[in-house]
Amino acid sequence: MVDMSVDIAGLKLKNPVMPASGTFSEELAEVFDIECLGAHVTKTITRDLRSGNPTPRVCEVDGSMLNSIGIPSKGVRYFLEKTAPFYSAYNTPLVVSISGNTADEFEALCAEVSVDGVAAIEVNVSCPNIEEDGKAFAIRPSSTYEVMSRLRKATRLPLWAKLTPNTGETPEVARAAEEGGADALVVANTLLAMAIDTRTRRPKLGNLMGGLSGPSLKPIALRMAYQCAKATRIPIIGCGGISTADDVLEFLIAGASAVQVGTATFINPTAMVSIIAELEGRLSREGVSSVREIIGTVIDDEQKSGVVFMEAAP
Amino acid sequence: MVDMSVDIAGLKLKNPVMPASGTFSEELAEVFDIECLGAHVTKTITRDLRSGNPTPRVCEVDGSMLNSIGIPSKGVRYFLEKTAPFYSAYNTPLVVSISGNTADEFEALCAEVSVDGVAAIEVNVSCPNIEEDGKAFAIRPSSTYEVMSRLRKATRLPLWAKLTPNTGETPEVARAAEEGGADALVVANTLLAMAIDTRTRRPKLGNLMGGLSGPSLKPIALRMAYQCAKATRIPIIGCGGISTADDVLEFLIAGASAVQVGTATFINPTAMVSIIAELEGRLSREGVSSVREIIGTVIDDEQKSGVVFMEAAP
Amino acid sequence: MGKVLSPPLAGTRLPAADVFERDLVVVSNDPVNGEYMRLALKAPLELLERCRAGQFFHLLCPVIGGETPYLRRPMSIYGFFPETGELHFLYKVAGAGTRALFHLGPGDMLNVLGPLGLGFRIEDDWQHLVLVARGVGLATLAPLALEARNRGRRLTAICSARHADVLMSIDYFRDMGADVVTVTDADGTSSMEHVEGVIETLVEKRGVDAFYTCGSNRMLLLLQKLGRRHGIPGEIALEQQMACGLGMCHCCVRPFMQDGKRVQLRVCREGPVFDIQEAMPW
Amino acid sequence: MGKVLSPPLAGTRLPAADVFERDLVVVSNDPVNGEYMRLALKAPLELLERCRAGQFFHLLCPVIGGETPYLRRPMSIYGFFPETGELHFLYKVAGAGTRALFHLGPGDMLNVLGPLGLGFRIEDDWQHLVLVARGVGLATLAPLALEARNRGRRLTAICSARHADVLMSIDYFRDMGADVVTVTDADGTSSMEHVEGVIETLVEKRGVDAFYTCGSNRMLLLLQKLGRRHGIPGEIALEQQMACGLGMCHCCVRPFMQDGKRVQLRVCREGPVFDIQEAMPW
Ligand SMILES: Cc1cc2nc3c(=O)[nH]c(=O)nc-3n(C[C@H](O)[C@H](O)[C@H](O)COP(=O)(O)OP(=O)(O)OC[C@H]3O[C@@H](n4cnc5c(N)ncnc54)[C@H](O)[C@@H]3O)c2cc1C
Ligand SMILES: Cc1cc2nc3c(=O)[nH]c(=O)nc-3n(C[C@H](O)[C@H](O)[C@H](O)COP(=O)(O)OP(=O)(O)OC[C@H]3O[C@@H](n4cnc5c(N)ncnc54)[C@H](O)[C@@H]3O)c2cc1C
Ligand SMILES: Cc1cc2nc3c(=O)[nH]c(=O)nc-3n(C[C@H](O)[C@H](O)[C@H](O)COP(=O)(O)O)c2cc1C
Ligand SMILES: Cc1cc2nc3c(=O)[nH]c(=O)nc-3n(C[C@H](O)[C@H](O)[C@H](O)COP(=O)(O)O)c2cc1C
Ligand code: FES
Ligand code: FES
Repeated sequence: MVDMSVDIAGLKLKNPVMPASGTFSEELAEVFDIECLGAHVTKTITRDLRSGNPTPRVCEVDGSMLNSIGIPSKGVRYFLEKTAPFYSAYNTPLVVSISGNTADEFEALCAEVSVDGVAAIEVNVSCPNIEEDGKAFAIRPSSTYEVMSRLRKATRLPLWAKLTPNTGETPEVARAAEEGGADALVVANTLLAMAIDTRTRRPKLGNLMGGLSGPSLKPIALRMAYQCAKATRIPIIGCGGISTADDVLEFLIAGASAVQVGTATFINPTAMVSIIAELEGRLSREGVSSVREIIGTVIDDEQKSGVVFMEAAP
Repeated sequence: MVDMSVDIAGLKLKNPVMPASGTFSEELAEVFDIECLGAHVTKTITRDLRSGNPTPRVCEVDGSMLNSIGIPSKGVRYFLEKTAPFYSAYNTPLVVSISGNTADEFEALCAEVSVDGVAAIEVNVSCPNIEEDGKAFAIRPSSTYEVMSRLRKATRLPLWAKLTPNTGETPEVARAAEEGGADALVVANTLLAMAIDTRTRRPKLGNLMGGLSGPSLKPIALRMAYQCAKATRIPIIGCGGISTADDVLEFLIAGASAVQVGTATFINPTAMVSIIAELEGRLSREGVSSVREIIGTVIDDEQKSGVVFMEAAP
Repeated sequence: MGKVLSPPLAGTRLPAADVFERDLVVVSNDPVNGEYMRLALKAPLELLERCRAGQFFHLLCPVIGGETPYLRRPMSIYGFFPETGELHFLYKVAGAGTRALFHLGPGDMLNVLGPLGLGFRIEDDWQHLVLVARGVGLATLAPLALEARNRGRRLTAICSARHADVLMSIDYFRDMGADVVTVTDADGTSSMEHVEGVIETLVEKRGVDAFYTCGSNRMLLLLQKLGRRHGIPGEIALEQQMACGLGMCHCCVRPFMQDGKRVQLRVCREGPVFDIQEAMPW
Repeated sequence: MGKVLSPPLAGTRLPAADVFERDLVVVSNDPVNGEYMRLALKAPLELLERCRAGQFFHLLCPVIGGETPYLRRPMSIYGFFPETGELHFLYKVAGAGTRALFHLGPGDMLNVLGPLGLGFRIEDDWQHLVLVARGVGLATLAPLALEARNRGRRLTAICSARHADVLMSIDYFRDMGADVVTVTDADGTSSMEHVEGVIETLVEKRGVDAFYTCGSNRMLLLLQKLGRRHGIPGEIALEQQMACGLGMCHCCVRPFMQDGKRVQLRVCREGPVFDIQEAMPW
């Protein structure tokens, strides 16, 4: 028997596999018993009602996908009255993902969702900060620090900061989030990308650009997860292109304590179930008694920090 | 007959397809007549001899590749005595790619390669700036501006700045390069990434991390090319994951005036030859008389600049 | 065919495995005419018994013949036959996904997810049903004929096409005891004016209890007008780019008018069949 | 087999199409023993006539059977037979690329690029050649026997393996008129001490003009020692991860000692065959 449990800043998960925000909802419970997951992570919610971006909102790019869903949200009331009660039927910890256009909005929402039944708050700092130049909070260390330290005061729940790959300063942003009070980092959100239909000469997404997710993102997210694990002392939750147990191991070896599975669930709705089973099987065959033994075991020969934290294509 | 020629800041190319730096060399002339290309672009050279990174220097990731070649260089002497004379047998314009660890080094090399037979200088500002914190020059607008304005004074040849995708500030960096004196932008270099062999727990690259190139990079590079075309008035040369004539059209429609083909040549050494033929065939079938008519024709309904220049995953 | 609650009841765990994801064996995959292919899969009874006209499956198109489709592709149920244990799809080769489907042969496996979405309503007092179909819309509307027959309703199928020789499923509709009216571009009978006349005659002579259509904007406008004019309810099956097919990703929304307010509904979850008066022309 | 200039002469355009990239038809793809597969392709004469022992081809492994290899994979020429128009490879299934090769059957196409690299030297005055091969190294060394016979040289092949039953190519070597010495782990004869004894005896009894080997670090050290001791030249075929296979990307370098200086040479271009004294153990 392999001990599959992991600890994310005091929150114990029965296994390290959970869904990525925006790729999971109550409906998946019709396909399999979602009690088996390490955690339940909601789609990002905002305080107010939002309708999301124009369609088409997804397209396919060479073995991966782009999305520009936006954050359609039924608002915080709906979350408190419908979503949280739904998940209360499960023992699996509930993680609510939140977003705001300004630090004020973020702070208010953070306090509002700090209710019984919510085990942790995932802070989607990959959304645009409209008070500055509209760049995502997590593009810069300064804005990351500022919003995280505001949120830190607004709740006693664990805060997971979800970083963006659209930055040249991953280690600095990770440290800023830690200093601002993040208890864990989710690494990473989607990467800004674009596709054009050459016959119609129109962008394939109604919103012109969108976020890349799926297998193409994996080597980038893995690099970021590794950098963040080296740069901070808080747990890392890897996310990006994970679709097999081997992918999970890659992130754990790089230093992640848990992972999130997103796009793979669209291809195979039971992907997380198979990944958990495969992971346990593989660890058991390799004689590993606890999945925690794998975390951060990459043999990197004590690379000098210039290499670990580089942000230049070599 | 389709007019395939394009103009890059006064330099006329017989067609818009050229190789990407580091994926082309004299040896390809054994496979096909390289006279047919729009330009010849050398591997990046440095002033001094450099031996490059430890092996393995490449690995495969889900339909794309990572490399950490580094910039092994035989130095500027070798370029002047061997490389430039070799290419002088062709009428195709020769573009030399240069790099330096400091602005001084860059400037000196720029002057040294400004010789007869060189038609343009591609400035690989994606390499680390060791005078600052080791981040690539092109991660920040300020360091981009500084190095480009130094180079502008060092040569009268056209300067092409090659940008990195490892930034959250593509439009700002593009404008900084333009203001610093770049005559064109090459968009983009590889994206920092990583892969781990889960059996050995070792990074798949000897250098720990490397640059992602190939199809996975295309939607990211396309987004950047589009943003750069909107942000500046200088020509854009698209680069990243291009392997078919349809990919070329996607970049031209997005606003690129020419393209570079890299990794695709490794898969199919005659890729550029087929792409040129296919592109001409397709334009001819569609009744387009000049490839220049395609440039920047994306139907983007005059999106507001907040969307065009966003750096947040929506 | 009762509407499922969306989102499900708070505090109650859902019965898992309401939706099937499994590999089915290809029985045949043959051209229907120059443009369409019919794919027949061997399917277990418990799956076929859940199928309803108007629902769809989300197909994991194989990596085959140089095609590398990634996301699943939604396809309407064209036929479900518990008697023979077969599930049918009708598709038109469009891009990578359908090109990959085209390469399938008998004995190959195809991973399907479904049945998904809400099918067509047939209220108890709807006796005469009229469907108007064109092109691949026939794939979606054809099984309605099967259901109508099973429930003893009368069905008139107005089938539209460019030429008479690409008119599909006419024999199928006739076998199901439907009255068939064919209209074509070639002889000018497919114009909205002509179709309007055909329907007006039906309303007048036999009475019509419900309209069904699929996909065409012009047809939507026509049936909305006729529906309002005569107080006849109707349903329309709509399409949208999909990713998850289950309701999780919110990519497949379309706008609808409900109680005077514009709302975004998910085609995969609240649809793909919608009230024809709530649907918005595009 | 003359060394090509690298880089080519300045100011002279190279003759294009020195290297072939083309689709060849699979003749057969069969197991040789439990571990190795032999792939035979139909190849045109002008391609086979350019092949030399020690050279390799860069294979575009197909997307097949769920495998999606991306980069080409280098494979040594195992045999080239202008008489029958066949080109052979011997491979061991390792990862995605070789698993994809495994799925190929007669009539399938495989895109190949080559012949690439520099083959083994056989100087005019090298009369008695000794090769030491183990495992998949046989793939690289086997065609040397063919070339030795064609040039009327005497060849001794020392073949090493874990068990006698995985010893490959022995018949092949015998057919080419080579003397074969087999050594195995099972009976302890494959130890370096034993092999050293075998070679010393050869040197003493018949004289040896050149050594050839491939891949093994221990063998490299042994042959370097014996070569220095007796002044016998030698060559070694080496491997390295490759991308372009043509010399453009500089990913396939290995370190060598030349004139007391450590240099990085490209396996695909300056190799894959190198002077055994210049090679560095790893
Ligand atoms: C509920 C539903 C039922 C459908 N039923 C059928 C059916 O029975 N038979 C049939 O042939 N087709 C049907 N479609 C459309 C079918 O899903 C698309 O044709 C298919 O996904 C195209 O995939 P592709 O890879 O071949 O082409 P792609 O290269 O992906 O796309 C080709 C073209 O089709 C468009 N397209 C892609 N996906 C969709 C989509 N989900 N909805 C609308 N347009 C799309 C693209 O924008 C593009 O213009 C249905 C769609 C939906 C949403
Ligand atoms: C000049 C040359 C000639 C070769 N000749 C043969 C031959 O005749 N028969 C044969 O079976 N193999 C040969 N190889 C090795 C062969 O290229 C690799 O086994 C193959 O690329 C593995 O591909 P894969 O997709 O099956 O495995 P992958 O999953 O790519 O790799 C499996 C393992 O092989 C290693 N590997 C991958 N590529 C190479 C490489 N180019 N060199 C060394 N190790 C590699 C990987 O690191 C990994 O450990 C040769 C290699 C070179 C460089
Ligand atoms: C359709 C879709 C919607 C998403 N919505 C959100 C969201 O609301 N909040 C968020 O933080 N991330 C969102 N993401 C990003 C994912 O949570 C995840 O970070 C990303 O997709 C990378 O993981 P993957 O490659 O496994 O999908 C979304 C991704 C997709 C594909
Ligand atoms: C093996 C390899 C070596 C490269 N070397 C260089 C280089 O020396 N200088 C440079 O500016 N870019 C270099 N690049 C980046 C390419 O020029 C190109 O920007 C990148 O690969 C994206 O294009 P692609 O996807 O078509 O390969 C290299 C890329 C590869 C794969
Ligand atoms: S396709 Fe995901 S919600 Fe409809
Ligand atoms: S493989 Fe590219 S230089 Fe050898």
